[in-house]
Amino acid sequence: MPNFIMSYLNSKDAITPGAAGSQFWALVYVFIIFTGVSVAVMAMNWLERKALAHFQIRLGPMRVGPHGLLQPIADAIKLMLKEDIIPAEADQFVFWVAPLIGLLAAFTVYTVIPFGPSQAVSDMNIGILFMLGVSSLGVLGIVVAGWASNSHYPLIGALRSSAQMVSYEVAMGLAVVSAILMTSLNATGTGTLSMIGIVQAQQQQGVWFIFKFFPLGLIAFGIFAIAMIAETNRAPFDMAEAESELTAGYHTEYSGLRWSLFMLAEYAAMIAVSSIAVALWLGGWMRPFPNLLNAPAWDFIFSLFPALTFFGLAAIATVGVVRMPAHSFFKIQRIGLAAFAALLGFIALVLLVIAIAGRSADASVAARFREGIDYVYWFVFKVAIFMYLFIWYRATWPRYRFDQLMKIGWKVMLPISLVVLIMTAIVGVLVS
Amino acid sequence: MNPALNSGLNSAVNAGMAPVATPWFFYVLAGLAVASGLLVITRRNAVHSALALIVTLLAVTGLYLMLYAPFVAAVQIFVYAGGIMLLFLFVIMLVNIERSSKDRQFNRMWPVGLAAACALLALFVTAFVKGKALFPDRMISLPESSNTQQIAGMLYGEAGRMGEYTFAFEIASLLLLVAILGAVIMTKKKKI
Amino acid sequence: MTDPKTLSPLDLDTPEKPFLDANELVINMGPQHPATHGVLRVILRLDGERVLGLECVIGYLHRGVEKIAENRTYTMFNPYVDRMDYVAAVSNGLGYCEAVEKLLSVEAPPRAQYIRVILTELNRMASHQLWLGTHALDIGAITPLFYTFRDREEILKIFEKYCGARLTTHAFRIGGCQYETYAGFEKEVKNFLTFVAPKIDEYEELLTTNRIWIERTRNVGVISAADAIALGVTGPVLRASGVKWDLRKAQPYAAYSEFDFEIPVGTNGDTYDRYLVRMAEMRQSLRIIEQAVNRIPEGPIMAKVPKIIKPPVGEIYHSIEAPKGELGYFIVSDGSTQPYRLRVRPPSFVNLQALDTMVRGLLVADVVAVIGTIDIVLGEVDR
Amino acid sequence: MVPITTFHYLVVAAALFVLGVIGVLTRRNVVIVLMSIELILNAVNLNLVAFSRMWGNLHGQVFSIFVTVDAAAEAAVGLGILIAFFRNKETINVDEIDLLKW
Repeated sequence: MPNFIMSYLNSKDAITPGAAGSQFWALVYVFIIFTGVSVAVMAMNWLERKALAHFQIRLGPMRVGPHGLLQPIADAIKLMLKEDIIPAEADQFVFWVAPLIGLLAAFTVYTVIPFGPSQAVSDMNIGILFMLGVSSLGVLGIVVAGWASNSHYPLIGALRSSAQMVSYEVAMGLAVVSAILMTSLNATGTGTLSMIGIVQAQQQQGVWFIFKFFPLGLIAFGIFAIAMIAETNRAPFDMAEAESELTAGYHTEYSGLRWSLFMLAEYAAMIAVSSIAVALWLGGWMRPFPNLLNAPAWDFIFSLFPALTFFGLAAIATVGVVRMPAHSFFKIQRIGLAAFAALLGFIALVLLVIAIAGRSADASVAARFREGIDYVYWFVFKVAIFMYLFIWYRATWPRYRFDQLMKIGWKVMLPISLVVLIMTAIVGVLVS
Repeated sequence: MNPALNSGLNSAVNAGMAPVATPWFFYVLAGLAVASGLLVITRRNAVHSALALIVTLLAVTGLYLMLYAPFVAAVQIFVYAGGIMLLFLFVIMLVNIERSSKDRQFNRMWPVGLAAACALLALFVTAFVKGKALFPDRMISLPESSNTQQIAGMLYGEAGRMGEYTFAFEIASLLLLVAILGAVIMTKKKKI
Repeated sequence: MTDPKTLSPLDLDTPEKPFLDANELVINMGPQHPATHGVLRVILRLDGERVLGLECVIGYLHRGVEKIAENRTYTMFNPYVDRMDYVAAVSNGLGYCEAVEKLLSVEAPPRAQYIRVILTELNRMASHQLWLGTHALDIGAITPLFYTFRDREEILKIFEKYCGARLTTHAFRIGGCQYETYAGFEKEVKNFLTFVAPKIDEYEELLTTNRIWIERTRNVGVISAADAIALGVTGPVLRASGVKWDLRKAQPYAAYSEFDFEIPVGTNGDTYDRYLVRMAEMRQSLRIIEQAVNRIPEGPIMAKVPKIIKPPVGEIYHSIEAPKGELGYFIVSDGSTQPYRLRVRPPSFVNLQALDTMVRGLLVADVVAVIGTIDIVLGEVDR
Repeated sequence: MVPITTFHYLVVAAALFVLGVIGVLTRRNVVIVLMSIELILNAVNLNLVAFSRMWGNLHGQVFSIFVTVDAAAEAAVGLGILIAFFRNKETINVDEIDLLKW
């Protein structure tokens, strides 16, 4: 095999392809992440509709595929086939380019998300700054979309959402800075902005930053968790697309594929900000209790989790197969769901085999593969919790009014995050 | 990608720096920057100009990364592309651009302005042609991984010592404060 | 900055000042807008997001109900009234039937009156539930809608079993009721009472102490008692301003004088108080229904009414407390089989004119909340 | 391929600078004039960072951060003036801003 493929695989130290300079593997990672995120967005779409439906005592999509599993695909096809409408008075070029800006910003962020110590496209020295900066570019897409539609509601929606995102970025940034301050509590006293470095700092200090300097870390995390909902324009801060006030906000005039690009960008941004929260406060790729339960046996037990999760999903699907009414109408659905269950079971089996084959802690390929899967699994697991919370919030809470939102951002979150930042610095100096 | 280049990249890794500086990237980014810079000053519609300017800024960000200045690049994205351009777009939406885009776009003195700019260009060209020999033809690789820490050291000082630029940095923050206050006061609606 | 409270009658055609100077803009909300509950069109004049004033443009659902009445006999017109406030059709029917009965000087037998009370109160529940769901949806809480619709379904099932229709029931006739209750009616109503009481707590759990809900509704759309009376506002909107005025107590009709219930009143007259008043009213309705079901007398359900209704020459105004406020019928009879003139005083229409007073100086988002809290039904506003 | 030297960066920066100057001198729309100023500042920044690389120290980069701060302040004040001006004169053309007082 060519050198440029193998040299990265053969290198012994865990390093990201970007840092190793392997452009081939960087591209491979980019493709994997792109597909992964697209699939995650589709799954999230299905999950949101299903979970929201069950919150609201209804069933949600049930027709397209068993339990509506194929609904996102059907939706995607529908949206792609829809007529592409550009309003007559709209600025054609800008209207066309606006969704792409949002999408690009949302996806570019993924280059520095640390799924594992070497499971990221690149480990930038300025990782967190890059993430926050690029994700703040997404607002340009929204503003420009609202303007290009040449209509009142989209413009108001765009101005609202950009004002909202800009003001919450301040509190968000301060919360992030207090987490970065915590990374500097090491021997040399220099912190890091690298995403991987931040997670490794938590590893070295033996504590997730959410529990560091209790309750300072928790408060900073809370501020970030609130600000990230506002950043992604989700309920209860979904002023930009407040249906009852602005019909659909900045994307009122959009339809079809372009609209779906906005949705894709929104969900991708949700996953991205959740990843920041996970990496900064929840220990990133680390499994629970890495220093309390650190025997190799525990390593092995926790490495079974990915397989168990998929076994659980397969079991749920199997229950679905069994409970499906015994009517010939449901025959195809039953076969489909059974096949899906089998697929999940197969994945679980593969994961189980990998977990068992790679249980030794040496640097064999299987062991490295097992480790990689563990890292990605725990990271995705933590992000998935946030995704569920996003849905939960939406089902439970009414919407804030715009001025109240601004008031919270500037008069509550900003002072608290400043105080937390200062307190963190003081406590950090006193401790070290 | 040829193996020779790749081995060069690998040696770059060993030297402890990332191999971002390939000529290809430079030409693409530089071309993008200049082309969209041209669009900025020629577009009729201010929003188009702003979008072109964003492209220029991002291309220049890429050039910064090639120059081993990741922190400046991050600041460029954060402050310029994210902040200042958003401000520009806000203002463009507030002022009535439809009328101004139908107006005459260039002022009456445009030939003079163009001539002056051409003179400036000529000056640059002369300076570059005559003085090319004066530029040392070297590119020193800066340590990228500690770039942020070093800049922080210069701005804030380190190990109990004031940084070289700490005072200037504080003055700059004062300048920003004054600018914010000025902007707020100027744009505040007057009580009627 | 102009104080919106002092603004003269609106000139909504063009903003007086250039766009940027005061950020004044005129926008059109509806008639196709998700938050205007049908086809209400609201022209808003805004200063940024602050409302300087608004004008309601109505009539998109006008069907000329009052004119139709002049060409129908009294009996024939009865089903038409259901189509006005279609979420509280039973109340409409009750008001109309009682007005004609008053004109004829007949009185429905006690059993019929009890059935009327039970159905009307059930209908009040259904109306309030629908209001709660849509109002919460307007403010962004999407879940209560489905809870209320689930429980409203039980009421509609009872209606369907009683008279065959779910929404436009046409349950009552002039002189009493057409149908005797079906077997097991009392039991089903009682079952419903035990079913729905915890559900109301469930709605309240989601909203009453919810911080966002309180912030969105408290001190929003305040209308003082004096203003409310001056504008002719009635129903829960009036009571939330602290005026204890309920026609069921003030001038009892049907069998209401025989029941023990309270009139919930608010203090501030804001959106939150209106919400609390309506929630309390739902509980009072349960009380009334329980008493009525337990004490329902035996006997005929129809008074002696001539086949062809020909009221004597004269005029009558009769009003009842519909879920949304005072629903009045003014009928002028020229002695023929058809009303000479019939005029409806619909609560939604009258309450809607308080909208302008309520929203001045608030934000656009509040307009939506206030439209929701007035609880309008466009079928009744436009008739 | 020719290796990229400081000179290359200087040429790009000079091109951006001249474009900015043309924009400032010829356009009527104040917003675009302000944007051209941003172009000029960016050209300067690029030069500074390129020189920083050439000399192998970070002073140029630090200086470019100061320039960025300056650009932010300039944009805020400039756009503030623009809005105040637009409110009074309802125009955003520079050649109509020819009175000291109105």
